[in-house]
Parts: sequence; structure tokens; C-alpha cells
Amino acid sequence: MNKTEEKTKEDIVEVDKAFEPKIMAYVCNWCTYAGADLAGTGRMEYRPNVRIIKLTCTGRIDPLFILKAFENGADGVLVSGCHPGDCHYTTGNYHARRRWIAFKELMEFTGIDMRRVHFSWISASEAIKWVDLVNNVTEEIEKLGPFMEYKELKR
Amino acid sequence: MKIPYYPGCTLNTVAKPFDESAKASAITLGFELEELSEWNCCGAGFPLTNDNIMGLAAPTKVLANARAAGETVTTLCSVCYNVLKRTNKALNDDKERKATINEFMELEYDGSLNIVHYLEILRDTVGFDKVKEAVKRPLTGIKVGAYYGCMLLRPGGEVGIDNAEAPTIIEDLLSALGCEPVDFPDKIECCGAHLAMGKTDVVERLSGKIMTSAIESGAEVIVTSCPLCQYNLDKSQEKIKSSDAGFKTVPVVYFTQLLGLALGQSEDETSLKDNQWDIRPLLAERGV
Amino acid sequence: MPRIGVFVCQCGNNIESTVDTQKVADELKEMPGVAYTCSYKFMCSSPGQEMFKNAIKDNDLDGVIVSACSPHMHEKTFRKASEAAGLNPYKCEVANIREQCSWVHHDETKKVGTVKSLDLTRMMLERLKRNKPLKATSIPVTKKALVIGGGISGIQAALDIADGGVEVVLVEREPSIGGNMARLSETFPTMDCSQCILTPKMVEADLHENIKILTYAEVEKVDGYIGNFTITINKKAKYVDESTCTGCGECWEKCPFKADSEFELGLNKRKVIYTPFPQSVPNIPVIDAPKCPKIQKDKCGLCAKVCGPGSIDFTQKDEIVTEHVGAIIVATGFELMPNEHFGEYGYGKIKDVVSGLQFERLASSSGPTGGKIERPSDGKTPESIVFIQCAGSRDEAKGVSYCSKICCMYTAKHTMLYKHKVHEGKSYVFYMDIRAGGKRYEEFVRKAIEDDGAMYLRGRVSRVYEKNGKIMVQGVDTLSNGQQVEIEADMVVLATALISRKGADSFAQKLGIGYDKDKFYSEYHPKLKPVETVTAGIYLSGTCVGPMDIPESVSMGSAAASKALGLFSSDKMAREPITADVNKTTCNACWDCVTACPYTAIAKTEVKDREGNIVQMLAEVNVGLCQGCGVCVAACRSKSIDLAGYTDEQVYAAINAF
Amino acid sequence: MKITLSKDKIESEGIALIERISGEDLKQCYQCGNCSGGCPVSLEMEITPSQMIRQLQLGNIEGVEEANTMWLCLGCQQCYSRCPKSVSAAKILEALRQLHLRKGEDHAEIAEMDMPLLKRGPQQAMVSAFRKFVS
Ligand SMILES: Cc1cc2nc3c(=O)[nH]c(=O)nc-3n(C[C@H](O)[C@H](O)[C@H](O)COP(=O)(O)OP(=O)(O)OC[C@H]3O[C@@H](n4cnc5c(N)ncnc54)[C@H](O)[C@@H]3O)c2cc1C
Ligand SMILES: Cc1cc2nc3c(=O)[nH]c(=O)nc-3n(C[C@H](O)[C@H](O)[C@H](O)COP(=O)(O)OP(=O)(O)OC[C@H]3O[C@@H](n4cnc5c(N)ncnc54)[C@H](O)[C@@H]3O)c2cc1C
Ligand code: SF4
Ligand code: SF4
Ligand code: SF4
Ligand code: SF4
Ligand code: SF4
Ligand code: SF4
Ligand code: SF4
Ligand code: SF4
Repeated sequence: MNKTEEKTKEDIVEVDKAFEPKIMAYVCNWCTYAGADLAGTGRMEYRPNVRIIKLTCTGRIDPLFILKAFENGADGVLVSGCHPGDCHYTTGNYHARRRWIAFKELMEFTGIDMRRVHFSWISASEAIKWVDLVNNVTEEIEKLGPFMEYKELKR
Repeated sequence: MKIPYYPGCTLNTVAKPFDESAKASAITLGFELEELSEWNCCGAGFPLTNDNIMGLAAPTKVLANARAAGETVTTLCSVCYNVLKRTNKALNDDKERKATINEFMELEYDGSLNIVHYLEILRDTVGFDKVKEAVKRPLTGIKVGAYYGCMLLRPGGEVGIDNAEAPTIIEDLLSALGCEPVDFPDKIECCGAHLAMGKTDVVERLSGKIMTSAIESGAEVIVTSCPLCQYNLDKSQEKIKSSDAGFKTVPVVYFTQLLGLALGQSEDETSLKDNQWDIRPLLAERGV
Repeated sequence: MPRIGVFVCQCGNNIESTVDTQKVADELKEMPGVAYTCSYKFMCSSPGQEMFKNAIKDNDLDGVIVSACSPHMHEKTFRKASEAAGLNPYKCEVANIREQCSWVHHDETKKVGTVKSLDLTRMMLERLKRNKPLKATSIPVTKKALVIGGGISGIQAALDIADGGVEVVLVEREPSIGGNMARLSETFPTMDCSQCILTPKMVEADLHENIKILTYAEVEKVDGYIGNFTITINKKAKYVDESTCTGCGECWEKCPFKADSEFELGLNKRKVIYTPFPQSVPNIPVIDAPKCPKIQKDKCGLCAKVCGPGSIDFTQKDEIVTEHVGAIIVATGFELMPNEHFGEYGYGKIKDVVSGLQFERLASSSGPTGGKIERPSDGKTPESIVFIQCAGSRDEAKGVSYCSKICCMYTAKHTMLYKHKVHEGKSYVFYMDIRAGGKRYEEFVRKAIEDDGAMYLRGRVSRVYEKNGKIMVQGVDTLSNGQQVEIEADMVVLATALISRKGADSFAQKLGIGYDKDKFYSEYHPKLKPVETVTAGIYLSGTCVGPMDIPESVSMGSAAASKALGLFSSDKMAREPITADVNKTTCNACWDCVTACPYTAIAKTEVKDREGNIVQMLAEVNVGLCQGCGVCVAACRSKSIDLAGYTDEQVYAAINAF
Repeated sequence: MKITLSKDKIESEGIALIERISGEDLKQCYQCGNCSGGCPVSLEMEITPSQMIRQLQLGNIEGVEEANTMWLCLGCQQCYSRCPKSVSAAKILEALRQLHLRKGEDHAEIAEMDMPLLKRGPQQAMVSAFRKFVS
């Protein structure tokens, strides 16, 4: 059992009563979803706070999906797909990347702390990267605390 | 038509014949070289350091003064041409550098000057066919090797008066004057340049190789476009001759001297007598 | 109210050990729209699937969720079973509670796993409620292939497809097929004569009942998509009636005018009416119209007089032909960097500085010298030859940055050919590295050095110039103290860079395929899909992809053919129904989707009224081309385009259930 | 002569300084030797331009300091003009000279200059030589 695994196990017990962040993950079918599957096949362990929604490609992800996740109680959002150049659809992830740039401004405008949104490229073989990402993001969101602003706004 | 003209340090002194024959020829061809009212030495070498912009100060000052005089400036000396053209490109390629250097300038320089060599005026503005029409004394049958050296040509992308490996601009001019240009392999090799100061043995070997290459290819005269090339070729012959009795000397003249001659200037006007290796016997022998 | 069934799999103990599957099933049962739930030991087993099918029928289910392993594992299995039970397969979804839940959260109290499984299944439930039944489309496949380019690679592809029983149209722009290989003398690493191995293939292609060869022809336009391409081809006028010409050669024997031979690369002349080389296929001449005085000024006409069958037709015009094909193989090959490129190597000026391909002609027994190595300037046998490798290759400053890959090998071959023909000759090779990574290639190069005495010098040549009738080569040998070396040579051969053909980029645009910075065509994936392109149904073969030798060009031809044959193996091609569709009422013709689509699957179309006036412009998805990435959906700001199977509605439903 | 290689030497301050002054990236040189092949003074040099770059790639500044190479370079740009990687040996040699000149160390051979002859020679030779040899 490696170090991350030990640590998270303690955490799980410990945070039982504490704040449990809710994290939404939008991932592409070809790379990151398969990478996450591989983490399972390898029986790795990671924080259970993530809920994956599988999409065809990161290029399919509408920035509004992210806002919508926050509106529905997410405390953090993960977006991950194939590495640049590896896109199953050749250039879909480039579109995604370009879109994020515009999207960041929108996020800041709506008052969402960009630390709550993580973009990453994880291939079908990078199970460990996936594990680390989920653990790190969970930890960071924990530090940031629950995301209240949008919920209040909604009310 | 008046064209602002930057003579540079050497043409004002030891290379007077270069300067004078060019000016006189210009008049015949319908333009005038108008010397800049204020100028300084360009530095005689493009600064090769990247971290120090002060080397660019002198040439930038030249450019600033020239820009005040017009949109174009012309030079005769290959080195001046090289330094000014590369400086201009360096400033325009790096806006930050330009801004920094301008902080040291009395007169701001914006990078918009057009730097042309006298040869380019003859080729592109006057046209070699017009030059040919103006020839009064065709130098028929004289076999001339055009020696370019390095500064007129290199680096190709930055200076580039012509194809850096196979230039023909001087040969094309020579043909217009009635000469028989001789191509020789070493015409784009360096003469030894500033090693004239101290390492004369190296200069002799380099210049000697160039001249041998020209002579073996049939050249009876060599023309240059740079006072330093001229000096190195001339001076080396003295030494080579003293150690190698079989060496036949060859007159080395500025291309403008032949131009002036062909356009009808006298041998005095073109200062032919000032050349170290006299070309006049050859002219007489050929009856031109 | 929908009637949805939820099947929670225990996967033996794989899921059950950390997820209380019964609890998941029970809680889901309470959700609106859920008509049936269960927990089961092994859903994928035969009894599991029987149970699954029966449950669908018995409970009249209109949608099912299997909460089990990853959909990458068994989605297909369960969708097939759904279909067998009369349910649309796209009304079956899999929630991943194994790889992404039970296997990564090792909490034996089952608390963590159960909560997460519940969430994942619930999100899937809301999504499923919005799933539309989709029908896997199938498109008919035209069983005919187009091969563009008749070099060795294209010929191989055409032969393999034709042998597979499918018709092929082979389009070649020159008067004969054969490509660059026809120019080669002998070929590394086995040194067999190029014509001897190529000619039989050319003839076989010519005689094959399934192959139609169109020479002197070019592809003008490509419409359609995989399985259904329409090709417009321009057949240039040959001024010779192909149906009657016997190839007797009377015409070119008698033609009084000559021009530089393209095939001989300027080393020889040909007649104005000509075949490029004696073994040309088809063996039918063409008239070089701009050079023929009859066509230009109505003078001469000799060829028509001598032609027995009366095949010469000076009035012939270019002809447009249309072909319908299901697959396209692009095999347009390479050319060499043009001669003018090498100023410091005296090329163009010094006659005896030749390119590698010109040297092939000089060494070829059917070449201008009959296979004797003679210098072009004066026909003298060279006593020494300097070979300069990497001429233009690996030269970011003035040439191309890549390695041309084959020139190390053909230079070694050239030194051998030279030595075998001129025993007294001495060859020198300037190289930077020797790249001989192929079967028996390194041994081949060593043979050139050790058996045939080629002097290899590591360094680049700085310049080549003429002096007293000799060619002076000035370079360096970096292995002997970086010393300048000079060689007096009689001839210089440049191993010039292989480059993409002029116009390769615009041709790629015509085809809708990608190309790289050097204008070589891009594979779909450089390792795993080396013959596919981003456009389904268009395959690549040979040196149009990058430098390669004959073995590779041939392998690629066969690989491309096998892809095409795979496509042709059934009459119809099933397509995933995951494709985009435009809402005609809201599309405002901004074309954002058109530029975003990586497959150029979206076209700008005109909507016309009855009079034929254009009333509206619309984006329209070609489902034949659409690969279902969904990039367009996110690009459309007016939300006028959606992706079946991954609609906005479905995704938002899942998010809302989060 | 044995050269002991180490990361410290290869990536030393001195090497970084040479790269900074010259603006050249030594790694870009792939040792084709073209510069040495074309350099008109390479026959006079104790180590040729491409070898000089190789020594610097190995971090061996001392090895090139001793050589006459930098003092012979004419700045004729033949090396740079033909370098397939657009590396300027001329600039690297200038950087090596600067290492001396910026420390105030003039190139000794200035003393050998023939001053009276200079009066008759072209100024540009003097200006150029002073810039190359004198701090
Ligand atoms: C000097 C030299 C020596 C070589 N020696 C060897 C050797 O010894 N051994 C070895 O294995 N390899 C050798 N090769 C490599 C070999 O030549 C190539 O691998 C091979 O010829 C590539 O074949 P190809 O079919 O890909 O391309 P090509 O031979 O270039 O064929 C492409 C064909 O497509 C046609 N075409 C192009 N564009 C169009 C268009 N738009 N429409 C219709 N037709 C078009 C062209 O006219 C041509 O006929 C050598 C290469 C060179 C340059
Ligand atoms: C260290 C290293 C690094 C590499 N890195 C790269 C790289 O970065 N990029 C790249 O493109 N390539 C790389 N390669 C090359 C790449 O690994 C090979 O090209 C590729 O794996 C070859 O696949 P193969 O199917 O031909 O052979 P193999 O992978 O060897 O597969 C052959 C299979 O056949 C089975 N088998 C053997 N005999 C029998 C039998 N009699 N009956 C039944 N089964 C049998 C074997 O068990 C094996 O599974 C690398 C190779 C090495 C050694
Ligand atoms: S369906 Fe998947 S989870 Fe269930 S038994 Fe089969 S493999 Fe295991
Ligand atoms: S003479 Fe007539 S039949 Fe013979 S090759 Fe020529 S065109 Fe064909
Ligand atoms: S008509 Fe043209 S092709 Fe025929 S013989 Fe005369 S020149 Fe040759
Ligand atoms: S194959 Fe050899 S000769 Fe050709 S570019 Fe590569 S290294 Fe140079
Ligand atoms: S889903 Fe992808 S391939 Fe299909 S039309 Fe949209 S962008 Fe193009
Ligand atoms: S992006 Fe949307 S609105 Fe624009 S053209 Fe495409 S479908 Fe129509
Ligand atoms: S020419 Fe350029 S790449 Fe070649 S050795 Fe010289 S500096 Fe290095
Ligand atoms: S600039 Fe210096 S190193 Fe370069 S070729 Fe000229 S003399 Fe040689």
C-alpha cells in the first residue's frame, strides 16, 4: 500500500463527521474514464467524493455544465480528458482548451473561486495520476470549505 | 535626384578615390550623393554580443541622423552597409531593444530607414542597361574578377545584397561597362579583415589564396567594394612578391573607379595613379 | 410514467464486499419511474442475462440500468440482451459501481461504497429517463475503391484490393504508372534491379480485370463520405485514342521534335509524342501539347501520317469522368528538393553535381548512358565521386528539419554501384550520422565501407566549387580533430531531401485530410492507425506520409488495402447513432460549429422556397462524416445543435440528480 | 587529455554566461562541422569552431581559453551563414573574447600592431581590431 492510500484511509474515518466535499467530474470516454477504470482494476484507493459524468470528449463540455454542478451543490469540479495531441477526435480537446480561457472570465464574473475548478489531462494509462488528482482536489476543496455562494444566490 | 549618403570613416580619408569616383559617376547617371551633414563612425563591425546593447549605439546614431535627412541612405563601404543594415534589422526585430537604445539617443530613431548600397542603386534605381547606355569608354576585353568578401553578402537573411553563395551583382555591372567578368571560386571568402593589425601573415595567406584563385581563373584586375579588402589585397601582394618571385601582381581597384573610367572620367579623376598596383599599363595595352 | 428497471450486480464479492447492493436496489425502488429493481450475483453470466431479459418482458420495462462494472466492459453485452428482449438498446445504460466505486473505496463497513453507488445509479436514472430510442444507422457501401497515385505503393494497394475481388480505379497524373521506383537502378538492401521487380507488378495491374487505370489524369473533386464518395476526375487529352493505339512506337520514332525528358530528370531528351520510359504502362504515348507544332501552329502532323491504326487525334479534349467509390487510398508519393536549393553546393551551375535520383538514372541500364557511369558534362568516367548526405535534410536553417530516412541507404548503394561499374574509382561519403535501422541495413552499409572501399567522412560539406575542371569539395572530418578536408572530385552526388509533392497541401484540402508542417499527410494516429486519416474512408499509403523505402511503401499499400477490404466486407456499414443534429428553427447560421468540427462534417446549406430563392442558410450535419465528438454542441451559442445519446437534456438531468 | 564530465561543469555559471553574452544555445549545435569546413581561418586555428563549441558543450571552458581560435575569428559570418542549425560560432567566439575584455584583459598581440603602417591603412581596420582585442 503506498503512502497516498494510507493517508486517505485515515482521512475517510476521520472526516466521517466533518465536511464531505461534493465533487463533480466531467471526463471524456476515451482517456480519463478509462484511466479511472484502470485505477479500479489496479485496486488503488482514493477519496470517494467524486461523481463522474462520462462524455464523448472534453470538447463536448459546455462551460455551463460546470456552473450547473455548482448550482446543484458541488463544492468543486474536475474536468479531464485526453492529453493535447491524443484526442480521440483529433482536435476536440484543443477546442475545449480554447473554451476554458473564455470560461475563466465568466467564472470569475459569477464569483466562483477558480481554485474550485480543476482541469487536467489524464490518459487511459495514468491511473495513478487520476488517484492523485482526486485526492489532491478533495483535500484542497476541504480546505476551501463548502461552496455556499451559489446556493445562497439560488435562494 | 539627391540621395543621402553616409561615407563612413575610411572613405573620408584613405579611400578617397572610392568616394570621389562614385560621386562623379552618380552625377553622370543622374543622381547625386549628398553627404549627411552630421555623422559618426558606425563601429566597423556589427556587435556580436547579445547582452550588451551599447555596441549598437554608434550605428543607431548614424541611422537617426540619416533618417532626419531622408527615408533612404546609401553607403559605399561594404562594412558600413553591413553594420547599418544589421543594426536596423536588430532594432526592428526587437522593439524592446529599440526602446532601450533610444533612451541613449539625442535624436530618436524609429527604425524606418531604408539602407541601400550604391550597387543596389545602380541595379534597381538606375538599371544596368541605363548604365550601359551611359558608357562612353567601354572597357572591352578587360578580364575582371569581382571580389565580394564577406560583408556585402552575409548573413544572407540580414544583409543580402544578392544571393549570398553565388552573387552576380558586381559582374552584371562589369558586363554593362564592357568588361569581361571572371567568376572565381574564392570571391566570397574573407580577406583577413582586421587581422591586418598584427596578424599580417594570416592576412597574406587568405588574401593570397583569393588572388591566386582570381588570377588562375583568368582575372587581370580585381575590383572590391571595401577599403579594408582593398588594403589587404594590395598589401599582401608586396609581401608575397618578396617571398615568391613567380607571383605576378594584379591591380586591385574599387568598382567605382572602373565605373568612372567607363563613364568618361579621366584617369586622374578616378585616381588610378593612387592604386598600389597600376592598372594603367593594362588599359593602355588593350587600348581602352 | 416511465417503467425503469434497475439491476444491481454483486459481481460475486467484487462489488458486494464494499457495496450493499440490496440496499441500493431497495432505495432505487422508491424513486419515481422505477418499476423494478433487484440485486444479483453475476449479471453477465448466462443465467444473469436470462433473468435480465425476462425481467424486461415480465415487467414491461421501457428502460434499464445495470449498476455493475464499467460500461467499457459489458455495455455491449447488456444492450444486446435488451434488444433481444425487445427494448431499444440505447434505453439501456450501465452505472459503473465496480471500477469507479467498489474497487477503489475499500471501506468494509460498505458505507462509502453504498452511498456512492446510490448516487451514481440515481444520476444515471435521471439521464436514462431522457434517453431517446436510437437506431444504429447503416449506410450502404459502394464496393469500389479509388487509388490516387500509381507509384509502387499505390500499385500494391490496387492489386491487393483487386485480388480481394473489389473493383479499383487507379488514377495517375503521369502518362505511365510506376512512380519514382521506375527511375531506380538497383535497390537496397538486396540489390535487385528495380525494373525487374516493378515491371511485373505494373503489368499485373494493367491486366487485372478488377483494375481500371486512368493515366494522365487528376482528381479534381471529392464529394460524399465513407462508403459513398463521388469523384470527379480530369483526364487530360493525350491526343491518342487509347482504344486503338497498339503501342507500336512508329509515332515517336518519327516525331522530329524533342524536349527534356521529365523521367530522365533533364539528363536526356524525349520526343514530343512519347511514353516516359520503355516499360510504360499503359504503353500508349501522349503528345506534349505545348511543344507540338501541329497542335500549336498546325504544322508537322507526321505522327498521324505514320500511325497505322490512325490513333492520333489532334482534336482530343480534356475529359471529365465521374466515379462512385466507397474508399479512397492516397498514394501520391514524394519528390526531391529542387536543384536550385543548394547554392553552396554549386547545384545548377556545376553540371557534374547531380541529385541521387539523377545518379540512379546514370547507373540504370535503361538510363541515358546505358548504365555506364559517365559525368553529364563531358561523358568522362569519373575517377572519384563525392557523395554528400543530408543535403537539405536535417537543416532547419535552409532546408527541412527532418531526416529523409532513405538517403543513408541509397548513398551506400550508390557507392557500391559505382565500385561495381568503375573498379578503379574512389568514392567519398560525407555523413553526419548513418541511419541504417532496417533488416540487414547496417550490414549493407558496412559492406559498402569494408568490401567496396567507400571512404566515409563524418562531417558536413561547406562548399563545392569548380577549379581547373575539377570539382573541389571543401568540408570537414569531425573525427580527425575537426580538420578541414578538401577533395578533388570528378562528380558530386547530393543525397537530397525527400519532400512532399508540390501542391500536396491544396490536394489535402480537396480530400479533407490533414497534413503536417512539412506538408506530409497526417495519419489518424502515428502508431496505432498509421494508414487511416481523420476522414473515415480515406486511407494513406507510401511516401505521401513521409520518407520511406520500398518495403515500407509496399507494406503500407497492403495495410491500406486491408482497411478498404474490411470496409467492403459487408454491403452496409453500421454507424453508431451518436451523431449531431441541427435544430433548423433556431440555427442562426453563425458557422461556429462548422469551424469547430474536427471532421468537416457540418456543411453550410441553403434552404430554398418553391421559386428557388434562398430563404435561409443553415448548418447541416452529414451523418456519414460525423464521428459524434460533440464539439459542435458546446460551440453553438444558440444551443441549436445537439448530440444524440449525449443531449444537453440528458447531461443536465444527470447533473441535477447530483 | 582526459576530460572529467559532471553536471556542474556542463551547466556551470561560466557556460551560462557565454550563452547569455552570445545569445546562442550551445545544445543546438549538432556537430556537423560545417562551420569548421567553411571557416577561412580554421587552418590557422588550434581548435576549429565546431570543436570549440563541442568543448563548451562538455563544459570545458579552460580548453578553449588557451586556444588562439577566438583571436583569429574574422567575424566573416561564413560559419553562421551555412550552419544548418543557425548557430553562430562567431557570436560564441565574441562571447569568449568578452570574458577577457570585460575583465580588462587586453589581447596581448595589440602590441605587435604596426602603428606607423596604420596611419596609411584604413581606419576601419583599426576600429574593428580595437573592438575585438582591447577592453
Ligand atoms: C535516389 C533514390 C534512391 C532510392 N533507392 C531505393 C532503394 O534502393 N530501395 C528502396 O527500398 N527504396 C529506394 N528509394 C525509395 C523509393 O523510391 C520510394 O520508397 C518509393 O518510390 C515510394 O513509392 P510511392 O508509391 O510512395 O511514391 P512515388 O513513387 O512518388 O509514386 C507516387 C505516384 O503518384 C503520382 N501522383 C502524385 N500526385 C498525384 C495526383 N495528385 N494525382 C494522381 N497521381 C499523382 C505520381 O506521379 C507517382 O507516379 C529511393 C529513393 C530515391 C530518391
Ligand atoms: C525497451 C523497448 C522500448 C520500446 N519503446 C517503444 C516506443 O516508445 N515506441 C514504439 O513505437 N515502439 C517501442 N518499442 C517497440 C515495440 O515494443 C514493438 O515494436 C512491439 O511491441 C512489437 O509488437 P509485436 O506484436 O510485433 O511483438 P510482441 O510484443 O513481442 O508480441 C508477440 C506476442 O506473441 C506471443 N508469442 C510468441 N510466440 C508465440 C507462440 N509460439 N504461440 C503463441 N504466442 C506466441 C508472445 O507471448 C507475445 O505476446 C520498444 C521496444 C523495447 C524493447
Ligand atoms: S456484469 Fe460486471 S460486475 Fe456483474 S458479474 Fe459481470 S463482470 Fe461482474
Ligand atoms: S503509331 Fe499509332 S498505334 Fe503506334 S504507338 Fe503511335 S499512336 Fe499508337
Ligand atoms: S505532330 Fe507533334 S507529336 Fe506529331 S510528330 Fe509532329 S511534333 Fe511530333
Ligand atoms: S537518411 Fe541519412 S543522409 Fe538521409 S537525411 Fe537521414 S541521416 Fe541524412
Ligand atoms: S459531433 Fe463532432 S463530428 Fe459530429 S458534427 Fe459535431 S463536431 Fe462534427
Ligand atoms: S453553431 Fe449553432 S447557430 Fe451556429 S451555425 Fe452551427 S448550429 Fe447554427
Ligand atoms: S555548422 Fe552549426 S551545427 Fe554544424 S558544427 Fe558548426 S555550429 Fe554546430
Ligand atoms: S566568423 Fe569567425 S569562425 Fe566564423 S567563419 Fe568567419 S572567421 Fe571563421
